[in-house]
Amino acid sequence: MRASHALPEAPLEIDPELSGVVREATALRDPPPTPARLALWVENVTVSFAGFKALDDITLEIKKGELRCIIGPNGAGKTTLMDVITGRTRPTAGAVYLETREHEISALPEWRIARMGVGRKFQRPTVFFGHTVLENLELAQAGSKGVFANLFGRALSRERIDEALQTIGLTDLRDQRAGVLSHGHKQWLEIGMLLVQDPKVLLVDEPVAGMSQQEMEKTAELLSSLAGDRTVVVVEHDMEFVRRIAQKVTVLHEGRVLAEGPLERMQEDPRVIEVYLGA
Amino acid sequence: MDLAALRERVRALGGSGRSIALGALAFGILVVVPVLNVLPSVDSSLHVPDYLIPLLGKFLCYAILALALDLVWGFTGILSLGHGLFFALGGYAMGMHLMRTMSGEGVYRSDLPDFMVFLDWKKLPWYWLGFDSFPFALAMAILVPGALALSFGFFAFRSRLRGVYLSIVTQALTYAAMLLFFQNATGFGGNNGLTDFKRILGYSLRASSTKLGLYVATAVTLIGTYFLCRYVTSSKLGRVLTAIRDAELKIRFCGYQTTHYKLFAWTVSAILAGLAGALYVPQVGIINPSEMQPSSSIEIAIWVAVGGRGTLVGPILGAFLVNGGKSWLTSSFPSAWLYALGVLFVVVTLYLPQGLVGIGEALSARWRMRKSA
Amino acid sequence: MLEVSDLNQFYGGSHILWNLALTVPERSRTFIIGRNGVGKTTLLKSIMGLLPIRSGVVRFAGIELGSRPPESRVRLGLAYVPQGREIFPDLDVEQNLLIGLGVRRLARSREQALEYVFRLFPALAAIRRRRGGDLSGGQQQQLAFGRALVLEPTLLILDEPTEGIQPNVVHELGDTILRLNEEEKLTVLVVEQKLPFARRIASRFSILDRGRCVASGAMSDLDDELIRRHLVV
Amino acid sequence: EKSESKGPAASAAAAAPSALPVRVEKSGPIKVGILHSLSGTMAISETSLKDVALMAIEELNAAGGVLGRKLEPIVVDPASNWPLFAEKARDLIQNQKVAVTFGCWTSVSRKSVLPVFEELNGLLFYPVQYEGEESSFNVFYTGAAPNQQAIPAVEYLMSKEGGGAKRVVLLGTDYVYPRTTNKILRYFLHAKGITDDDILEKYTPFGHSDYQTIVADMKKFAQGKRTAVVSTINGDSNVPFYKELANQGIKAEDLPVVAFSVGEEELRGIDTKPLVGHLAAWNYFMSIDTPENKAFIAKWRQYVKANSLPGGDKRVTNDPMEATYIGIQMWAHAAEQAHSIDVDAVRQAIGQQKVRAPSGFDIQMDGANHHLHKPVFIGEVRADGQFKVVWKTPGPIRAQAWSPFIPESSKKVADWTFPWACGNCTEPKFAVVTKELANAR
Amino acid sequence: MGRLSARILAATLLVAIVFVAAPGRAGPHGVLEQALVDLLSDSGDKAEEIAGKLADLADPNALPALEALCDERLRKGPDGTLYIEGQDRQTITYAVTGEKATPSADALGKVEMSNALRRAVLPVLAQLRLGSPDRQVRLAAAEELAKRGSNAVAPLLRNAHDHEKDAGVRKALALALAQLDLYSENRERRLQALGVLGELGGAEMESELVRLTSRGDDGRPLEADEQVRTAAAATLRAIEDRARVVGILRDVTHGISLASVLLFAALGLAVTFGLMGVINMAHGEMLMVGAYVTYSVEVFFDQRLPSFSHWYLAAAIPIAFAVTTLLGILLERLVIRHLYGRQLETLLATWGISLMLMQSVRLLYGAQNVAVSNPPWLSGGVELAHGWVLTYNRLAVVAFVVVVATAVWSVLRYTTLGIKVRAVAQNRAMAACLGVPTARLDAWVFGLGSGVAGLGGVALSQLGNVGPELGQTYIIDAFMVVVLGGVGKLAGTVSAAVGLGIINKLVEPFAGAVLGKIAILLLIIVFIQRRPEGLFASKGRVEA
Ligand SMILES: Nc1ncnc2c1ncn2[C@@H]1O[C@H](COP(=O)(O)OP(=O)(O)OP(=O)(O)O)[C@@H](O)[C@H]1O
Ligand SMILES: Nc1ncnc2c1ncn2[C@@H]1O[C@H](COP(=O)(O)OP(=O)(O)OP(=O)(O)O)[C@@H](O)[C@H]1O
Ligand SMILES: [Mg+2]
Ligand SMILES: [Mg+2]
Repeated sequence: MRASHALPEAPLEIDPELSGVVREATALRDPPPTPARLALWVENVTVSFAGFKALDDITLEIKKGELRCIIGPNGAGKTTLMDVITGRTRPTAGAVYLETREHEISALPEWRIARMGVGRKFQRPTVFFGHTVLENLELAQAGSKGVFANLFGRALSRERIDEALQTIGLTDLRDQRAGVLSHGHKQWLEIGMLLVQDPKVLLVDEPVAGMSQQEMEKTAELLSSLAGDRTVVVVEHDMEFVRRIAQKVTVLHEGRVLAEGPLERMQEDPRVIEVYLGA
Repeated sequence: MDLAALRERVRALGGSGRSIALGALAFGILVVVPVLNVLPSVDSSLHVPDYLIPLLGKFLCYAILALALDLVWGFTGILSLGHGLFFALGGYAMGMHLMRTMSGEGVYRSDLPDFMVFLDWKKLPWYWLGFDSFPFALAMAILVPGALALSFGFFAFRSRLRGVYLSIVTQALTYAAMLLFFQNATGFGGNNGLTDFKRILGYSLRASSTKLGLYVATAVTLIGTYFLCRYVTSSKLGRVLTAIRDAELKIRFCGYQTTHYKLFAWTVSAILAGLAGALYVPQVGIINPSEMQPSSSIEIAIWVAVGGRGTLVGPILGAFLVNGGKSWLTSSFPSAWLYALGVLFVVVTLYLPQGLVGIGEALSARWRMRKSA
Repeated sequence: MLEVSDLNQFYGGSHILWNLALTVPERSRTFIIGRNGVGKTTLLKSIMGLLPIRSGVVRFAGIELGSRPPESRVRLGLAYVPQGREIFPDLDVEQNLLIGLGVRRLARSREQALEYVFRLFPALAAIRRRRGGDLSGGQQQQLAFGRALVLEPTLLILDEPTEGIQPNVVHELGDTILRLNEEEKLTVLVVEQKLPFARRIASRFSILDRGRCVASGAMSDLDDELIRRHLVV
Repeated sequence: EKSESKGPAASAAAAAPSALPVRVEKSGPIKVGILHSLSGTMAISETSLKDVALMAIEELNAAGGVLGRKLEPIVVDPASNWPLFAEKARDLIQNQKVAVTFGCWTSVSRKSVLPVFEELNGLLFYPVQYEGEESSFNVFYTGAAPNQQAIPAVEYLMSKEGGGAKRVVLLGTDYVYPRTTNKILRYFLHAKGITDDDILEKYTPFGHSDYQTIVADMKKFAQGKRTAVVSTINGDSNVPFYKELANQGIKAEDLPVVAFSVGEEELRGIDTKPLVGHLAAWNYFMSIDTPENKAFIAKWRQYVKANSLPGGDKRVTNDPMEATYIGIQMWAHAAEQAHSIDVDAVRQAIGQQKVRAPSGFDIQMDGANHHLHKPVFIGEVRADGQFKVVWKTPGPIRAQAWSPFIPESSKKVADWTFPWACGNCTEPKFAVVTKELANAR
Repeated sequence: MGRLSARILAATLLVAIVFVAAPGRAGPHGVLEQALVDLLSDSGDKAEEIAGKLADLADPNALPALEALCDERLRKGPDGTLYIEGQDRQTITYAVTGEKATPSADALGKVEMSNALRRAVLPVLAQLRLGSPDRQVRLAAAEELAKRGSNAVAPLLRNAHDHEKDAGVRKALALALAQLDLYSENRERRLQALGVLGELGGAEMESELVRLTSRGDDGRPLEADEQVRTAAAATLRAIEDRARVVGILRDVTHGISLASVLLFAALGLAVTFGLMGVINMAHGEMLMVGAYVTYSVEVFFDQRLPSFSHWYLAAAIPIAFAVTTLLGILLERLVIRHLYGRQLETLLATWGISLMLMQSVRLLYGAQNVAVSNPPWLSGGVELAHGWVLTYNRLAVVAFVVVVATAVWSVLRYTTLGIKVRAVAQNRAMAACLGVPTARLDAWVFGLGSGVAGLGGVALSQLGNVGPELGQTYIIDAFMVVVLGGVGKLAGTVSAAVGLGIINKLVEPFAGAVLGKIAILLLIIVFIQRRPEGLFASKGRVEA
């Protein structure tokens, strides 16, 4: 029965109802040799909502281990881009690849993409209100996510979790119900969940919103340290923060890539100044 | 062993105080009642009269049913308004068996059930075959609701049906089934349903010993169900279920295939409901489509809500209180009982947000305070 | 304008605000700063009447607010931009804006109000028919701000207003606050974590730490010592 | 004291008076169970049966009770919930230890309590017309069997003064009573030479409230030949049905509708002016002009006033109420004659009982098949919500528990007297025994 | 002296006159009265032939008597003499002579009508009325004779038809005539009749036409005449075609009517549940209360204002609205308000409330249904085509629901009320922070919803039964409609109701009521599978 799909040892096969899409997607472009070192790339993705194009034929390549900042005006499409990558929004056109051309993920369900190693922090902090900080982390923790595995499975070891608690500084709030945390703490908790989930690609949407200067700095360090063996994509409006972490910056505007390059260049770029940074 | 694991254990036990209370309750249901029914002389004040046994048995069935619903509603956030259907299906499976075992004793002295003779059906319809055997019937009582739930749930959850929309669909389902079963042509005895059973496993249903046996069987099942639900909800799976209830999207981003989880809870719940139905029929002696009425499914939700949603004791208490109240009031205040029941519901919602278990929690909290002070 | 004296606030058992005192002078731009979870939002909620205060006094323009419901406080001239926007997802941008219209029975007509907001946030004008829930974070933030201004308040309460807004708009937002404060004699009470912004806009500051107001004064008096002591994690 | 029937050998014969003898108190008031739904869908019909039962008991008590002991009514509310019926029945017999129970309306409720009464050897008086095909040792049926209501009604419709119908619409709510009755009627109509294509059989779900299509279809079907409608529509659905009928301009003289579940009580809920001329077949009508009936109605009116029952002077009497009333009196007589309220004794004694019924006839209980001999009346609806009797049987006719028109049941005999002692046998139970006895000698 | 004798003379004269005037059984009217008396005394089986006699007399004097008989104004004296009680229920006249008579109404026995009698009398009456100056009367008469004409009346009809001016009546007469001529020996007539039937006829003669066109067991056609056969076939086809079209139209109108009922059942709920999010199980009881208010108003009118009793509905509408609105506000204030943010608990509380409301009604009005009659102006209907009747009460309900729905819609659309309610439902605290007086608003809106439900009750009381269970019969459908349409979408509710209604009625004719209902339910299930947020889903970003 379908439930068995959820068993841990079950291979990453595709939902029957989706396989068609995938096959066709892979058939279309008979693979040119997979560009090595690429963790993730987006090809001519368009997302339109009732005529309005949130993403407009956007193409984007992110190398393994890279730490990429995406900036851009409000409504430029940054979050939508992340929605597309994580399978929350289906692109109207285009494709998204994870590591190899074989993994066209734009049509996969969220949970499968997540299992393939894509983790995400939402723009507005989202945690499990009913559960304690600890349980939130446990739920996010890497490990088998199948029904029966979790029915009979033993509790996993807690080092990583305690470690994470340390990092996000919520150790003494570990038994608080997440619902009652303050905004900033929720932000941290979600970052923590991202850590324990241990993904290959981290998509982080506005991590430092509502954080103080020092916390911002701390977050910057954290993310930079993660980059390298993991790939990190950050969306942020806090230029200070961006300056601290950025290797390469992509500027989105009205669903298109306006400019791409090191931050300094971007900051000179008149168009960027015009639509985003301001005088 | 480390703190967290220990905390888990404690949560599983639901606090030692409560677990003692539970143990007592279980003991009372499973041992005390039967003993008091059998041992003391009929006139002694301790005697549990015979007519109470099937009654209590019925309540136990309702309790199982309530637990089943709570598993999907309280813990997974799926309010089913169609659990009456699964209950009834289980009931019919058992009813069909009981009908088959008394072939030749019906009013028409025929091998077929009376209503078939009357509709001058010459042979048993295919879906009645096999019900002569008790194991088969029991299996059906579990499989039919389970299979229905599985297939229905698969489509419903795959198309991301949630909240009231799901509730209404389940309601439509049971409603349609009721109309279908109403029809004589469907082959389940029309609205009279199946009744006038004679014996189960060869034991006369009239013998008080049989009744007691059924009662004990039900009690055991209830306790089993309780432990099953407790295991499920206190396992990590249980936590995922509650997470689905609170933030389904997020949990999917954590890599959980929520459809499978829901499907699991949903199917298990349906199976439990079916089991409850199967135990219910021989004790009340009739199964008919009225069990599938939308209103009776809503009532199940009412029991759960009264007792306390999202807890394991709550539904049991709720089922007992509401139905017990109903049985008592309809005899004692035949014309005013609806007021009493109505007031009960309103009061519970207003003053006991977490249902009856809320009282217990409040008390234990105060007790703890006093102890700490 | 607004006076809070020995305010105590609890969530269930836990004591969040401790005899907190705060004064917001007429036409001042008072900024509240403090680490995460020290109770800033809680304080604002208490002022708005979203949380019944356990003890203490909140006085606005001389009127004791006591246990008035939020709506009556709004009628007195308070307006609130909450943390996390709290946009009505199923209402479109325009409807979100119009909810507060006419609450205070002031001059502005429907058109004027909209026109006023859209002048401040041109981005919104383009998407006036879009569902609030569909907006991007920043768009929502702007909407929330505009929504509060429709009320034509005398005291505007902002909880981390710059959150998620693009830099140039943040800058304009600052200018707007200054202008409103100048021209329309609007008093503003802002919770803000971003010091640069605070430095640019604020006239006064108060620092919250573990539910107490530990320091306050003119913005110029905010020195690194204070910051180190109360803001560094 | 516990049941002797343990293990597989347990005999489940319907007529086992042995099973669990319930000990009825020997002194003090005699408890009488009243098992009618006071809430839920059936309350609409059953409530007044509860009332009339209480009235009858009050009357008996006023006359000194039974065997010099007062009767104490035990009213319970099974709330139109069938399993609850069974539960309440058990409660009444085993817990309250009632001597007799009056109750039930729907067949399913009766079927639900039947096993309980047989198991505990209780005594039930069932006051409503029903589909027959049943005869229980522990039940006395004071309502009409099909041959005491349905068959005569259809005969009348086919007669000259009845309109000489050549076509029949069988319209009912989709449950057992209508299905069964219509089945019997179909056999009957065949016997009368009406072919299947002159019979239209239609069913609606419970609580159906939209009869536009059906009435239109009836109209269409009625074209060309004299047609009559036999309605077994149940309870609440009647009002929308008749409203639709009236407004679509169907006149009784063109397309008469005869109903088996519509009496004075139901007409109270309908505006009858447009329905004048439609028919109902019962064993009693409130409009029957006999001194007994006058007295009965007066008593009822008085009782309603005295207890200020809801509805006040709008309250009416109807057939099931009369049946209840007869049943209670009959039981009382039997008990008096048997000098006991013991179930078996009363059952023995009740065979010969006669009661002068409000309908003006001497109604007798058939000791053999436990049904009443009843007269049949056919009435046309009058503008005032009463019925004008247009036809009646010369005298009471015997009930046929098993319809002779249904092949399987035509062979069956319901006879609880020796040597049959069986409700559904094709040969006497004790014939064998007697033969053996004969041989032995 | 002379004066005295004069007076005596006068007196005797007077007496004499009276004597002469007093009609005995003998005299010109004897036969007629005898026939009437026979007719009435007859048990029913000979009624028709007696009536036949009566018809043969064709005595116009019989007319008033028969008319009186039909609306039960005919009275019978102890000596068997027949009198007529005037419309005013005051004047008494002799049945046959029409002269004033002395005895008072209550001294005379009623003459009760019965179907047998009606069947016998109506055709006679119709014959006599064929000559009536009133168009309506002639039309009715013609239609009556079409139903129950005997060959005897054929000449009469033909005569009337030839002299008839009014087109409508001519048609009716022609039709009636055709039905008789179809059986005549005269082939021309038959063909003519077939022509007429093909043009105007409905299903009346279908069976006869079928007979004409079909073959017997011996394989030979039942109708010898070739020409007639073909004509009959054509006619039959024409009639059937007409019937098919009419059938569809009829089903659609039925569907619309059913839709109006569903909509009325759901409208209030669309407000209390759809907009406010209260799972309002007591909604059905609001309908019920509305219906019972209607009943009470009717009773009041019948007792206190009998002269206006036909207009009780006009009064019932506002009163029902007021009562249910207040009841709603009361509930909101006492119970619901404590449950905001705990949506599911509202299910429990309102369920309890509904139980109490039902029982209250039982105790107040009794468990039995109560009769709410259609006022005369809502009774009956128009027959647009053969077998296609639009009944006035249903037309009225459709109109009423349109009015109410538009009213509700425009209130929500053109005042800020609509968005305010939705804002409160979506985020109570924030709405308060924007100055929305949440508490008062909730009360009013819940009141509104209940009030609309009350109006629904008024409407339903005109179609169905009024009893304590009324609410229960509609609540399920109500929820289905609201949810199917998409919670919080008034337009959705409307279209769901219309859709369900019409589909239901299109399915019913061949699936039957029961299977039809099942089909509808399955349809709903499948449909919601396809559109998990209802018809008018507001799709967009889902909150994480
Ligand atoms: N479901 C939807 N329907 C219509 N428009 C949408 C929908 N979802 C997003 N949009 C629009 O698409 C654009 C991109 O939104 P997105 O959230 O990606 O912006 P963003 O770059 O994240 O902005 P911000 O920096 O403020 O978060 C916005 O204009 C938003 O209004
Ligand atoms: N509903 C609640 N129940 C219990 N405790 C709460 C609740 N809401 C907040 N708290 C606690 O109150 C404290 C203050 O919360 P608050 O939101 O005011 O902090 P804050 O100063 O706004 O932090 P941030 O800068 O992150 O927004 C936090 O420790 C939080 O855990
Ligand atoms: Mg964004
Ligand atoms: Mg905050």
